[in-house]
Amino acid sequence: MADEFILETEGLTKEFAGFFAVRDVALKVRRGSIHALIGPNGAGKTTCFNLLTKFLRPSAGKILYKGQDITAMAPADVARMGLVRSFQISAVFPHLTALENVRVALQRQHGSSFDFWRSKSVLNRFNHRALELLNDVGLSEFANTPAVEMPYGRKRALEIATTLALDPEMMLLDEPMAGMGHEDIDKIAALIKRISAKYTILMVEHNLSVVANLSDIITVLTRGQVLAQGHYSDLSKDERVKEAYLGAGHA
Amino acid sequence: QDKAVKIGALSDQSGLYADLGGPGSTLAAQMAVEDSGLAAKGWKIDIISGDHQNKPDIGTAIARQWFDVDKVDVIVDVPNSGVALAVNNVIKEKNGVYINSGAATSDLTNAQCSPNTVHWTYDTYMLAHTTGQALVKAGGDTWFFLTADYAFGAALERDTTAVVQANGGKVVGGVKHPLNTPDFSSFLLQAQSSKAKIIGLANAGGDTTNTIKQAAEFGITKGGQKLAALLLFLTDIKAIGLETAQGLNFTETFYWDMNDQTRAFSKRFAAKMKNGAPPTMVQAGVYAGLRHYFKALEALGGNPHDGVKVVEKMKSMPTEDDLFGKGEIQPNGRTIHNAYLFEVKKPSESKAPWDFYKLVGTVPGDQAFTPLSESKCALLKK
Amino acid sequence: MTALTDDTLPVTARAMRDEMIVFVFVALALAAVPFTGIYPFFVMQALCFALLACAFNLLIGYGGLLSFGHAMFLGTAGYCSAHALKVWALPPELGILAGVAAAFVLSIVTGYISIRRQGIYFSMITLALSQLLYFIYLQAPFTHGEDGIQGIPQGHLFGIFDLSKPTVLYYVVLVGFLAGFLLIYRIINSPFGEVLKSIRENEQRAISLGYRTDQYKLLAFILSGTLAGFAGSLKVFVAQNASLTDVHWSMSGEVVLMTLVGGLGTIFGPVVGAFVIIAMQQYLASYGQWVTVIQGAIFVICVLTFRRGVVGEIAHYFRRSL
Amino acid sequence: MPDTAIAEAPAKAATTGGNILQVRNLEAWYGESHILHGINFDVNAGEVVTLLGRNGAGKTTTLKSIMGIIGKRAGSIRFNNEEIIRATSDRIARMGIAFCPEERGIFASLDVRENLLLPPIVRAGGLSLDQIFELFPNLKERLSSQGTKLSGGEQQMLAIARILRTGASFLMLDEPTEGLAPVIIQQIGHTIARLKKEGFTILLVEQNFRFASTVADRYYVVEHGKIIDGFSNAELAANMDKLHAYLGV
Amino acid sequence: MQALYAQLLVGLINGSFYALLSLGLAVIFGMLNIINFAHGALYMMGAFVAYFLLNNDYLSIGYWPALIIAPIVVGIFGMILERTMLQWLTGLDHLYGLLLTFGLALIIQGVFQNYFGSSGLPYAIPDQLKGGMNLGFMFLPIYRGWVVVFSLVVCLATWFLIEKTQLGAYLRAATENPTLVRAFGINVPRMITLTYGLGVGLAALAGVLSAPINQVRPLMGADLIIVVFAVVVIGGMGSIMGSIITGFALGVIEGLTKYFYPEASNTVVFVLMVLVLLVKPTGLTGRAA
Ligand SMILES: Nc1ncnc2c1ncn2[C@@H]1O[C@H](COP(=O)(O)OP(=O)(O)OP(=O)(O)O)[C@@H](O)[C@H]1O
Ligand SMILES: Nc1ncnc2c1ncn2[C@@H]1O[C@H](COP(=O)(O)OP(=O)(O)OP(=O)(O)O)[C@@H](O)[C@H]1O
Ligand SMILES: [Mg+2]
Ligand SMILES: [Mg+2]
Repeated sequence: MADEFILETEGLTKEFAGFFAVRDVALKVRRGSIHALIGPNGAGKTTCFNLLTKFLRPSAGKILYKGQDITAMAPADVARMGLVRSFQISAVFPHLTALENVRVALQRQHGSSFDFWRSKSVLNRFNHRALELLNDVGLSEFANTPAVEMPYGRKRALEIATTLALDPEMMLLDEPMAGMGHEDIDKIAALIKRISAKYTILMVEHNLSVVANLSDIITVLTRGQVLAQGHYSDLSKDERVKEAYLGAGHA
Repeated sequence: QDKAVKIGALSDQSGLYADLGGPGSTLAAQMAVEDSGLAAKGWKIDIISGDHQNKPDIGTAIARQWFDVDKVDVIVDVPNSGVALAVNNVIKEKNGVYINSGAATSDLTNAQCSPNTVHWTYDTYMLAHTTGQALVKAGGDTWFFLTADYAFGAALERDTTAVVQANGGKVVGGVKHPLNTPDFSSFLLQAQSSKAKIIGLANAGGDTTNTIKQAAEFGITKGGQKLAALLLFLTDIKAIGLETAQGLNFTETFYWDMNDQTRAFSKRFAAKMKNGAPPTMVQAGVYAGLRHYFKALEALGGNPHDGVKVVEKMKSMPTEDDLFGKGEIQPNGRTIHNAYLFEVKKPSESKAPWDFYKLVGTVPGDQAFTPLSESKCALLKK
Repeated sequence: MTALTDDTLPVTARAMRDEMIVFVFVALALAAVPFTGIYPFFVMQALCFALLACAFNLLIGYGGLLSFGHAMFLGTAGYCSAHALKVWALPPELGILAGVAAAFVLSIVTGYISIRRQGIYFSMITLALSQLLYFIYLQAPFTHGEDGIQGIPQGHLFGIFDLSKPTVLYYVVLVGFLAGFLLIYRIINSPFGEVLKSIRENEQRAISLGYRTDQYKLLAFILSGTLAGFAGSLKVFVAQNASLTDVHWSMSGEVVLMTLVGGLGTIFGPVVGAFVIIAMQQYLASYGQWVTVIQGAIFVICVLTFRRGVVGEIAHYFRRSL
Repeated sequence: MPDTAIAEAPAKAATTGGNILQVRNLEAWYGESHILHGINFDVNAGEVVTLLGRNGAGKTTTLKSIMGIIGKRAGSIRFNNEEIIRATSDRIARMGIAFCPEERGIFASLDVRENLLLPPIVRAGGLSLDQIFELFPNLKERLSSQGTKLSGGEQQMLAIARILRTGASFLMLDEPTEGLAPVIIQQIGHTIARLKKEGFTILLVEQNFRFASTVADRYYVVEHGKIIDGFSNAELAANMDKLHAYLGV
Repeated sequence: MQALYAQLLVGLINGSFYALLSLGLAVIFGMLNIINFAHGALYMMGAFVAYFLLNNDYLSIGYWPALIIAPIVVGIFGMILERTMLQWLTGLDHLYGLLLTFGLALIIQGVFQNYFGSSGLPYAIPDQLKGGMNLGFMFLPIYRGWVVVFSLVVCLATWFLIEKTQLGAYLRAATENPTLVRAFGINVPRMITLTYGLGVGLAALAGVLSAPINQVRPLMGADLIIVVFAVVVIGGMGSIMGSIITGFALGVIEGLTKYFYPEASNTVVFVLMVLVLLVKPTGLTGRAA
């Protein structure tokens, strides 16, 4: 059972001063799948992510990751277990170059992060892998550009590269395509598809074509609760989903 | 014969003590040089001044540099006990001469005494003894202390307590307040409810002036209790204003309006001060101390650079000047001269801008200062 | 792709080479001081403050943590060294060790309390802690309150070097400073330094990458505090006293000023800044009452026109990191 | 090819209403880096004009330049026949231009209500609060919550809503549909259509081409800080291939 | 027990100074993001302006006009500072504002010290407020009673202005993103200048109020500034109500400490600060830093 589902929640609930952002959510993410979380704005998707990665403390409920109860763990420790997220508002290290951004992630995994007495040239051994990762997301030409100077879409790509550098077992992507041009969207979609062979992916996305093409299974949230779950083809016919999320005119 | 002397006037030029020492002390030193008439006798005397900013390490750095680079022979003034003691060590190490006028700590002539040091104007022992004794004798036999919570305040309180008790008085209570407290009302209320006849202020500077001002506000002086400021300067009275300060008792060793000589000097002095202020006792001490130093140099005839020798000479000669009158320097470096108990005049009694004090008593130097038998100075054991 | 690898290296390598050249130059210039007629005590004092400012800079410039209480490490180490030397009569090397150890312990405790606070609150909690310590030292008997510990014996380092000889003392202080400086330089350019920088840039992201950022910040705080303590211990030998000045908040403020005047987050900036400020205090001392006005004016001018600090401006002009 | 497009675009445009915005040879810099290299286009009163272009082409920079919030600009921007390239942004706003930035600019220290009421009314004719809540019901529910505690999409709604109140008749929306659910996007489409009917002029920047095509009258394509093409909605079908090439779809 | 009441009342009086001063500081921090180190110096200037207005050598028009004139004069001075210097720091780290104002404080204090020495000038309590009332448990100087009431009124008025009017919303928004607020049509630079003037004026007002109680000294503000910082931090940086409440509360707590354990009365504010920040990382009512 733990093998089949990498992540499970039971009765997950988050209340903000009387307002239930997430209410009694039971989510099961199958290992190796691309699982999409969709829902209207304010449905509680980001909050869910924050709960799963421990950036918020649940008001109630339980989170199981690889069969282990992680409800009470600290965010950094969850990340260390291989459950890594990206942010809805892009999160990079602005004054580090793209290469350094990725290297920071590689470094964490391979130790030596506390070594204050060694030269940072020991980090050069990560350059190769970092460049590979940058290449994967189409950023090789930006390797030496400080992240702050990169266009928005590229920053998103960089964030994904950084996340991949951790070699996580499961990635949580919060609107990875937001603000990207079509070109990049296609690139990143292809990338996600490719990496999903290795990782489990839970993502939030409003771009329906991406959701439709990529995801194995979709959970629809509204008002903090699960409205429906299934494949895109089924859901797109579901009247409740149409009304709450897709909109009337949706074909 | 080497007749070149360099004087370093080291003071607080911009902080809390700038008014009682500061530029006025430098001026006093200049006047001492002029009045000594040594220049006419072939001596070449220079003065440099420095600002220790009330920081011991800046003070020592300046002192050290003065000796090493500027070849200073004598350092004068140095208010602020912490700085004064720090500088004391440097001067001893460099074998200079130290004529301290501004610092209150009696350690300079006790535990930390040095063969290079003369402590001129006043110290905590003297302050405690004269004021305490005089007030108890005048009937103020119950005391409450408002004490600044650091070594200086503690020493003042301890010494005064001893004097009060020795004279048959009683200490009914006290409260320690932190340094630089802007508001004393809490403490004053406690003093008030103690019903002590005398409220002894074992603090200094802004703390003292604020206590006095606020005591008036809370009707403490009107209620019959008397304030005894253990350390107070002329400039403080100016700041408080006579209206508030009237009736206050305290001790100084110099006041500009004592006699013709002091008045004459003060007039000359005030004319050169930016705000027309007469000298404080600290500034007067700088002047008098240097005049005595020059006398010693003249007696030596030259070669003023061996500090111990010069100080020995100073100690061997009785002191006498226009400002402090007759006195002597004891082997521990303590200058002995008269101390005066003053009371602050009522506004109606004051006739001139700086006419503040009424003399109520004189304590001869040998009763005012630490008797040699009580001194902890190692120099005395030889 | 391999071409790119080769491209990336020279950038850092060049920066490091520049920095090393400047370092050697500075070290040689400092070593020559006793032969130039420059007053060595002034330079020694400045070196102690320079080390303090460098330690402070490690925290703010590379960790993004503005400590407003760094004087507490300087002062604590100073008091402990002074006490060890004077009362326990320990030899200089153990005296220094005592001071550094005290700063180390203090930095663990204060770091543990303060490190979890963000931005301005971090600054304020460090300020509060140092003020607490100030009042404790004001009253603790062993510090001798406002008189301070005076007349500290300098002794013989390792039983050989007579520290009461100014030249010997000078070189000892210089070696101490250079060692501290190189250590800081290494920390900045270490794997740990990289993580520190990324935490400064975006802490949330660093957490999500699995870094327990509090631990890194704490380590940075401890390193910085301990090195500041080392500066305090060295200073005891120079000034031969330990006083409340060194734990007062205005000293913490002065360190900030030094670092800023020299250039925040630059390697040599704090050193230059320390020299500028100390020189200013020394040479302005003869201007008496105007000293604070002049000082104030200099700060205003610095902030308005020289914001990168002396070194920062130079580095910016030559487009180099220094 | 691009040059003729630039030359023709204004001519074609002059059909609807009066010419309200005229941008000529607009250049802009971020610090040292030169971003816009001579932008030329016009907007007529009552139109919806969409700027298309790849990431980093300079669309946002164009809007910001019009709003007067880019440090260094050159060229000419005329709004209602008044030159505004030298004007400060508060003056520009008071002339009736409102801007909804792509990063939304919701204020953390203000609650939702305060955020909504923040921009001062510059003239009559803006939407009333009731009308706004009708458009964005989410906001009504969360009125007293802190601005930045809203979900990403809710923040976007708030950012649009607050400029609708001001009565400015010239709206510049920078990627207003980013991060919004399809239902809401449809709503925004309807809103834009309605605003247009009520006489608002709208300059839109969009990545979501599908959405843009439902509301826009005309398009300009921005690339490397220049306008390289322009066409009307009617010509859209004919230009589809070109457009795909521009945008890399 | 009576003594305790007295201490509480006395604490409240002191608290009103803390409140007024920290209020100005909070306004300036909250709205301009500047940690105004010159606050103490400007407070001192307020007291000095009052002194000039009272003193025969200068204008001799007394205390009451000073309550209005001093804040205006000092406020205008502050606005000039803002226009000529602080303005150039918008968008930079807190540190620069702090340093600039620190430098300004040094200059202002230095100049005053040069002309007026450091020991201070006398300032008499206005005739109408002389004397005191016997409250049974203590003798309350009327002037102190007036200070409490007056500063409470000023504090609440300021709070209302900033938190409850549209102006306040503009100010807070402009702190976060001045460019955008300006793009909404608000003349942000002018508003900021006026705000600084307001904050500084509050400091000057506190200065006038304190002149009859404390010495009018060039360094009167320098001694106070750190404690006032602490108040602002405990209250939560930039929170108006936070600093008002903390100001008064701190006065009372300090008063009680002075009674029960006077040695700690200087330290108590910092102990409090550490404790509060440990429990509530952004102060009692603070928003995120
Ligand atoms: N810290 C918080 N305090 C109060 N309310 C919050 C907080 N965080 C989120 N909310 C509220 O909870 C609800 C869910 O927010 P969440 O960010 O999870 O939405 P979302 O599904 O990610 O939406 P979007 O697609 O717009 O990003 C929203 O109504 C939001 O206003
Ligand atoms: N603050 C800045 N400093 C320096 N360069 C910047 C800055 N903001 C944007 N740029 C650069 O200016 C160029 C144009 O940016 P702009 O934001 O106008 O693009 P855009 O067309 O809006 O793209 P997107 O679709 O990603 O929003 C980009 O190359 C970008 O990297
Ligand atoms: Mg979201
Ligand atoms: Mg854009």
